[in-house]
Amino acid sequence: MSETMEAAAAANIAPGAARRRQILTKATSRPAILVGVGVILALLAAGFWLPLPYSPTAPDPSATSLPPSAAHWFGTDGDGFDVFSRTIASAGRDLPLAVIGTLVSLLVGVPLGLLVSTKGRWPERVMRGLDVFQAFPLVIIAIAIVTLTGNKLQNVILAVMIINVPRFMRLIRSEALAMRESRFIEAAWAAGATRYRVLVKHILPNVAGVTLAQSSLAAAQAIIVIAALSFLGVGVSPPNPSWGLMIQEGARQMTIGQWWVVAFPGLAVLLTVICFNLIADGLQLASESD
Amino acid sequence: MSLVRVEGLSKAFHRANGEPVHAVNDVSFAIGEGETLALIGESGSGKSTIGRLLLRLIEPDAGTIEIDGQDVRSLGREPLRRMRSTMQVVFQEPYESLNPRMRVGDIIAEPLAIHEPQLSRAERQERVFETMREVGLESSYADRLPRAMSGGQQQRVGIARAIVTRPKLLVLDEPTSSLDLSVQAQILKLLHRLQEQLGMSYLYISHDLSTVNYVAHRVAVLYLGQVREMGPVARVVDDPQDPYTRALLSAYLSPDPQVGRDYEFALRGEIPSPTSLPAGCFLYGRCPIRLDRCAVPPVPLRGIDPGHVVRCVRAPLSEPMPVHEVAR
Amino acid sequence: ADSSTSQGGTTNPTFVYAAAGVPAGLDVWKHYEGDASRLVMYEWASTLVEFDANKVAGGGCDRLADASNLSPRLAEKWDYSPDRKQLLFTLRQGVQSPAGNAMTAQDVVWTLDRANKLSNVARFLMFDVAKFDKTKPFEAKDDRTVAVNLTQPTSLDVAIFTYPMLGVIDSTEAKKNANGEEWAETYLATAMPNFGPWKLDQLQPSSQIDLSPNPNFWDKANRGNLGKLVIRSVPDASTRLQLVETGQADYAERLSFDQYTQVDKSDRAQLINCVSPNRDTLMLNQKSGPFTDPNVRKAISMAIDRQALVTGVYKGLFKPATTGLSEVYWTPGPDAKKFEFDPEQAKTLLQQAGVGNLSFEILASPTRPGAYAQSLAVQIQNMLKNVGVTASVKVIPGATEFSDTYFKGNYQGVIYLEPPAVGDPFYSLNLYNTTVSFQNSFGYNNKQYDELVAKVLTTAPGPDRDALLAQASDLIVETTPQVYLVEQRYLHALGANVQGYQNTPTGQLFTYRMKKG
Amino acid sequence: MTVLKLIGRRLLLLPVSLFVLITLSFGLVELMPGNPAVTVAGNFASPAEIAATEHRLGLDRSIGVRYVDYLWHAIQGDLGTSFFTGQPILTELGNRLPATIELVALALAFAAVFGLLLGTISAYLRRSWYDRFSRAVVSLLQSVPDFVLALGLIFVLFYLAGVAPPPVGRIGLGAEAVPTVTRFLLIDTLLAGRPDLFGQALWHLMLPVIALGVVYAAFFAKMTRSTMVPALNSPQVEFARACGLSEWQVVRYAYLQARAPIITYGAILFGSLVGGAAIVETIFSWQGAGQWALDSILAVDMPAIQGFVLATGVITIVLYLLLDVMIMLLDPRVRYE
Amino acid sequence: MLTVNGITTHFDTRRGLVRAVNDVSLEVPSGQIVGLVGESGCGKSATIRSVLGLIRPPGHTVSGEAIFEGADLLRMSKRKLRQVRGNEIGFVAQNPFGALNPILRIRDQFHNVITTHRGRMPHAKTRAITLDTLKAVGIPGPERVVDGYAHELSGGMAQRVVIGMALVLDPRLIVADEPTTALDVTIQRQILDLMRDLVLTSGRSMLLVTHDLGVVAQYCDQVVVMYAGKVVERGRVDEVFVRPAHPYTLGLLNSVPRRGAEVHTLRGRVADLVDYPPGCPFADRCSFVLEQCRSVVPEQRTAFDGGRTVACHRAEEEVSVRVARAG
Ligand SMILES: Nc1ncnc2c1ncn2[C@@H]1O[C@H](COP(=O)(O)OP(=O)(O)OP(=O)(O)O)[C@@H](O)[C@H]1O
Ligand SMILES: Nc1ncnc2c1ncn2[C@@H]1O[C@H](COP(=O)(O)OP(=O)(O)OP(=O)(O)O)[C@@H](O)[C@H]1O
Ligand SMILES: [Mg+2]
Ligand SMILES: [Mg+2]
Repeated sequence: MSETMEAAAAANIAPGAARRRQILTKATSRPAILVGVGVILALLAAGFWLPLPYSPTAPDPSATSLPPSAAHWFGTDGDGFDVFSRTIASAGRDLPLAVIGTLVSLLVGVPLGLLVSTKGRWPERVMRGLDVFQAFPLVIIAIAIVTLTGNKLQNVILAVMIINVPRFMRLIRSEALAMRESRFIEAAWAAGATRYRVLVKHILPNVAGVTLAQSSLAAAQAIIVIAALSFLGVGVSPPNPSWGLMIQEGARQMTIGQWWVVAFPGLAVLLTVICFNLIADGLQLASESD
Repeated sequence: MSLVRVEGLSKAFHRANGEPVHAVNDVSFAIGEGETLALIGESGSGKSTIGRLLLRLIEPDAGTIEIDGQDVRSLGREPLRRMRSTMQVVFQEPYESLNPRMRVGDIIAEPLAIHEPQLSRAERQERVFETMREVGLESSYADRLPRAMSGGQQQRVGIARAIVTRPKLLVLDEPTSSLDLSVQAQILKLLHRLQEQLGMSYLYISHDLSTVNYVAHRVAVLYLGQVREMGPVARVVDDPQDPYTRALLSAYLSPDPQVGRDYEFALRGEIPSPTSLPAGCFLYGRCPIRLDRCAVPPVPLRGIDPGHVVRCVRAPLSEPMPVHEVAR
Repeated sequence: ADSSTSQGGTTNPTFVYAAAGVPAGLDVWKHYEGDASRLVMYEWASTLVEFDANKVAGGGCDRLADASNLSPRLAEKWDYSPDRKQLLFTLRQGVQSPAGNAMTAQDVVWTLDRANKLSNVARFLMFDVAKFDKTKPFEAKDDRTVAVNLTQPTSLDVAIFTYPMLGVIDSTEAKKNANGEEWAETYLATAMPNFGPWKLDQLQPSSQIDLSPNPNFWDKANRGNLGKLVIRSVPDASTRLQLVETGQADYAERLSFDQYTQVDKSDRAQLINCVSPNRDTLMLNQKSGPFTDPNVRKAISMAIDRQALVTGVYKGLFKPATTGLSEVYWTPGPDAKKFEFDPEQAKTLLQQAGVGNLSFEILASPTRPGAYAQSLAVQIQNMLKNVGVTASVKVIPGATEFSDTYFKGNYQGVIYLEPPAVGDPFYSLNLYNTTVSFQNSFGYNNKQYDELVAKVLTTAPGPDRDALLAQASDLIVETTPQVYLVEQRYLHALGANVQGYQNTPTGQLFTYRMKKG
Repeated sequence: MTVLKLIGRRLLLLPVSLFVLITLSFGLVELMPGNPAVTVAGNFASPAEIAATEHRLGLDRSIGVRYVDYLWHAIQGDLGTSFFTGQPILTELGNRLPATIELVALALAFAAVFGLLLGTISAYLRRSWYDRFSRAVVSLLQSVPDFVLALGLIFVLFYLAGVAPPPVGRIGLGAEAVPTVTRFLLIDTLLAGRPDLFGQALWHLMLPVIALGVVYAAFFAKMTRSTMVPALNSPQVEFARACGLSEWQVVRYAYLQARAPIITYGAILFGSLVGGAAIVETIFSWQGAGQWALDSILAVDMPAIQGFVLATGVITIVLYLLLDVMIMLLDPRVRYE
Repeated sequence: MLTVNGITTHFDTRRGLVRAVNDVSLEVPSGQIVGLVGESGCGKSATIRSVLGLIRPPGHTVSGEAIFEGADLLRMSKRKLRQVRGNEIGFVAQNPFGALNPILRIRDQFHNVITTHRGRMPHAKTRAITLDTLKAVGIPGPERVVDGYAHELSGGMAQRVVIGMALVLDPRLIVADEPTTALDVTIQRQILDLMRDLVLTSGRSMLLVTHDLGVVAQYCDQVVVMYAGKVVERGRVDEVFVRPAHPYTLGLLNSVPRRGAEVHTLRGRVADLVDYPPGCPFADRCSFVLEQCRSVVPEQRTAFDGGRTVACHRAEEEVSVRVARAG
């Protein structure tokens, strides 16, 4: 009995391109990921391109505090802003901020995480330092930075980074450390791979899945942080809309029965965070079942 | 001439609390060209550590390693990296030793990419396909991810990766122990054939005597990081001269119910911890035929026949070991 | 809030004051914590004199009492010395602190010296508004007479003593607990020994202050029926509204205008809406840049539809600013100059000034004038767009950063609030637009204006002074030192069953006079 | 290694951590712009007075000098006084932290109880309709930002339904003050023998605890499920079943195995909530440390921000120490190493 | 003592329905050790878990019965089944460290097991019972062991503790799932001897799951060979191993390498339990395959006279083939 016959038993061989497509379909066939990405993209697109019934930055002082109606679907707020227009327009600001903040965190956190993902003395020290840093109330520090350095977008991104970079570093490090013990890394060393090759060709692709899942969570977190910042009145310059700011203004109107000012941006935040969480969960599952 | 010469190799690991784990203690051996030396011993006896030391994946505490006349320990990082094309390894866990995100073709091509970067894509591909044919994998498998293959196929990929640069030495760390019996036989045959075709030397690591019997020319029996007995397979298995080898052999259960198991050479208790090794003979606490002087160091290896060394002071043992079916 | 039963069996209701903030400490001289400190300070009511709303028409709600409408409190009477170098206060007899110490001139002098030492607001009032003698401003002539040494008498010499920061501390008690500190700062941070109507029961820093009546209070006749005053920090405006609407609180401060209209409609709460000297303004930095040209400033002023602001932002509760000086201080004649809304004219002016495509940044801070600052800025931004001026809005959330920016003049435009500490035209005219005023960070520099204001200071209330005020008002309309937007009014959301509010220039409640029932 | 040895070693490390903490908190806050002297000097301050204030606060000294000074005082347990209120920072912390800790501890207890329950049932009934439903609910709850939930709860339960107390802080408006002993209101009211006020305090804790707790209950549930599923499928649990132990015992065995990461998660959450509850505190006028920190940020009250950052840092570090000790006590395997 | 008839267990996974156990029947007579062998994943563990009612969702035991001392374990109430488990059927797990609770002391784990079946009793009493049991399974110094934790033990000791726990209530039947694969070879021998002695001396029976043919050959009376969720051959060890009737059994025995001899290999790989072949699951790998093997499922039939059953269409012919090969 020849052992090559074993090969005959293996059927349906997919060539490279088709396989890649197969993986893509596998990821996108998860309804959770699909719904999540779909809604986020739709919100984003709407935030940028949807023709809005009213200007989101120019209030109409003669139409203040109107309840939802055919003319104003989500009603108007105390200044005469159309809540619908502002809710949609906010997506064009809050979402890119969250995504960019997360991407920048990734760009900084992943290389740093890889750098400290060895067992040496220095990486250990860096991690101890990170422990202390993470012992701080990072949300408060983020708020402090944005408050004190001004409502600039880059500061909001910095705030998102402060919270997320240490998390990415930790995640990458713990995953990579565990992976360093694994046989295939040892095999790579044995094959004479350089450190760079091991990091980039072997470790990085294998932490990509969890990192991606974590990024989605981080984006969800970023949305909340951005909303919280503007809720406190920092991080956004009026009349530019932002969900957090709308919620804060709406909270004041709540007592006089004008629930719509707070409800719609509140739901928008909720929806976005749910979507990011869905994506994260989906990616997590996908990376586990891989 | 020997391809590999190892002299006085020792290695201790350190636990988090600083306790030393004496994994390998003063081990010496040589492997000739085209020869297979088997290392056998129970779990934790230091087999894998010796394999790693040989490949210099970890640094020894003491001892010399010569491969092909080169003193491996004196090599710097770059020369060592380049030398790795001549010595390769196959691990026990076929799936774990393959990068789950890399396609089989890329996995096999990796050593080529590292050591022969001058090759063109097509040349490299050709070499990969050739190697895949050698290990009995269809070239269509090159596009697969490891998880889409059976354990036997995965192990073939691991072997293909190891031999693609035509190494002179292959360390086989229990290459079949996680495989089923039927698959194990396939892999053993493959290894046998490859050695004949390519003239490689093997350091074959196993805890299972039956496969050693089939694969190896010579065998070294390890206990607590120490060689208990070393010699030609026929000699060591047919007439073991060390109590530990005997115990190991008697633990082997023949699949033939007609072969009895009346000969028992049982050791007492369990293996001592490698953190605090016994002073004299490492087997002293468990040995049924020990003498008082066994507790007193040193207990060196002694040659009792040409090419056959034993550590037991009582060797050659007067009472012969009954011949097992396993020895056939 | 529930009523509490006093020992004697009679029921004295508790008054719950829902405040936006409560201070961490009570030493307003050493650590003034803004609005939170001010409200507590107002409740002390331990001043030598007070503005008397009864002396003006409408009980003070339509017209403000001014320096000519003062009435005695801890000082029984006051007079200048014959050489007019000293102001002499004669103290009331039988005034006692909750601890039972009788007030003496020593108390007054110690308090004022202390204020001089610790508070720059006090110093500002004493030496920049009034012109007390810095070397030795206060002396005790005898137990009941306090002399204030003056470099020059002014129309505000007595009126500044309405300001609670110049109120009297029980120095006997303070010294007793001073633990060696000259000014007993540690003790006074958590205690309020004074001669006012209340005794401190408990201070929960930043959270709640419990007060009960001073058993030894001198003005029992004017006391209402309150058995307890609880000042509670409720930072959220909608909660404050809800509390006063449900009767859980008797007073809610600092609501939004929407919320005040809601109070007006509510059965369980009443809205009090009375005149105030405070004005919301847009300050334009004229030290450099386009606003150095008065016509550009005037064009901005003309581009703003103040009435639309009042309806849009203030829900009609305030009044547009019409004249250069607030109408609460004087009655403009028919020919008085008025702010105009004329976008076309504004465009022309801008063209003439050669500043087409003018663009600038407006700062707004919720800390001053209030949460609506942003809305105001956004509406103005919109109005300016109509005359081709591009304004961007920047919000500064923190008070510190805002004052820092303001006083350094690091802005182009800023929404601001003028709340005079002493409700008097001189005070208002002087504080903001004169070259000597440090508040003038926008760089208005007009000799004629400065001279006019100097004359107002030394002119006693009467027709002469009114004429000067008219001139000053017109000058403001003409030269636009800053863009006055809206006349604020004092808005009070009180429980429906509370009576006894009288409007004074500070707008303070004088809660102890209130009746609930 | 024994527990004592571990504590000893960690305690030896504590000064180093503290030093790093102090340095970082000083540095972080110092690097932020804004001149507190302006606020401190007050509205009527002239530039000269502002300069004088700067001098008085020591802000005119070089950063190095101030750092050494801060460090020196911090070592002696003096975190300075607030620029804004003049209160010693330690006093302020003493006033504020108990409120926060009370809130956070209860919220965490709420989260832990509900999260553990939900997660355990979910893990036990894995893949049943209940599991699917509960996971969907958990995903939803996990996505509600705490401050949005807080506002929603206030709107529905207080404004509309009137069943919840107003968000005015830790106790009702007219409530009598009880003597402050521990500053934990729940304890102080009991010490004062006032069960009515205790009830009221508990009543006022309800909404903020739910607002904070729900989100974290969701996280707990997720965490519990993900550790309990493998635990319930472990050979250990199978062996327990094979020995005929009751299902209750079986779940207990699984829980024993899964609890270390859950407890760790709880501790990490506690640490992050002490600072992270700030917005909810503000919404409920809790007068806790987080709210104080936010106010201090707006006031550029540097000693206060530094004090807060340092205090929460110390709490977290001490918490982690306790956590390690606890894990060690709970898990003989760790103790053995 | 235990008669299993036609047990079928499926797992409903994302990949599809995994047919882990298909119509498995076996018998464990009193006083005997029955070995259950087969390659990894062929359903050995799933079979015994089905018998003990330990299959959890997404797995379901679809049909079959497991008669233990007259009662069907699969149709018993949960409560009753729990009483049988541990009490009348002892279970020995593969990996002792996986099976023992790392957080609880050994004595507490014994206490829980004992009190579950024997009702409340003081700790002192259960401790005494535990000590006796531990002595019986050959643990030196049991006093030290009872008060310790699992991780303080060596592998062999831990496995003895697990055996002790399976035996503490003196069950009639012991089910052991690969009790020695996690142990060192020299220890394996000690443990197997111990288990055999415990069974033989007290008239108990044992169902021993293993993939080690040597263990079966040397320790079992009967053997059940499984392949792809099915029993392919059953009979006395000395008959089955000497004259295997099923090509799979034959292939397995021939795969054992011997020095100097050619190893025989089974080609191909184990049948897919999701995409289950319609006929004989071994057809693809079989050198004796016929047309009908690919479409018709072979019945269990008696081969030779010794009470052996084989599921192969060519069961009768094979003897000669085997003999030819061996010759
Ligand atoms: N990285 C390491 N750190 C600490 N101890 C180690 C390390 N690697 C191996 N050891 C210890 O060294 C000893 C020898 O290990 P080694 O892996 O060489 O044994 P082995 O004979 O290959 O065993 P197995 O059959 O289980 O693979 C063991 O006691 C092991 O615990
Ligand atoms: N919980 C489960 N979910 C899904 N599939 C399962 C589950 N348990 C077992 N299986 C599947 O059932 C089949 C039989 O598994 P089982 O554990 O019985 O094999 P085994 O013969 O005991 O193998 P091994 O020798 O590896 O222990 C395998 O294909 C396995 O994948
Ligand atoms: Mg090994
Ligand atoms: Mg199994």
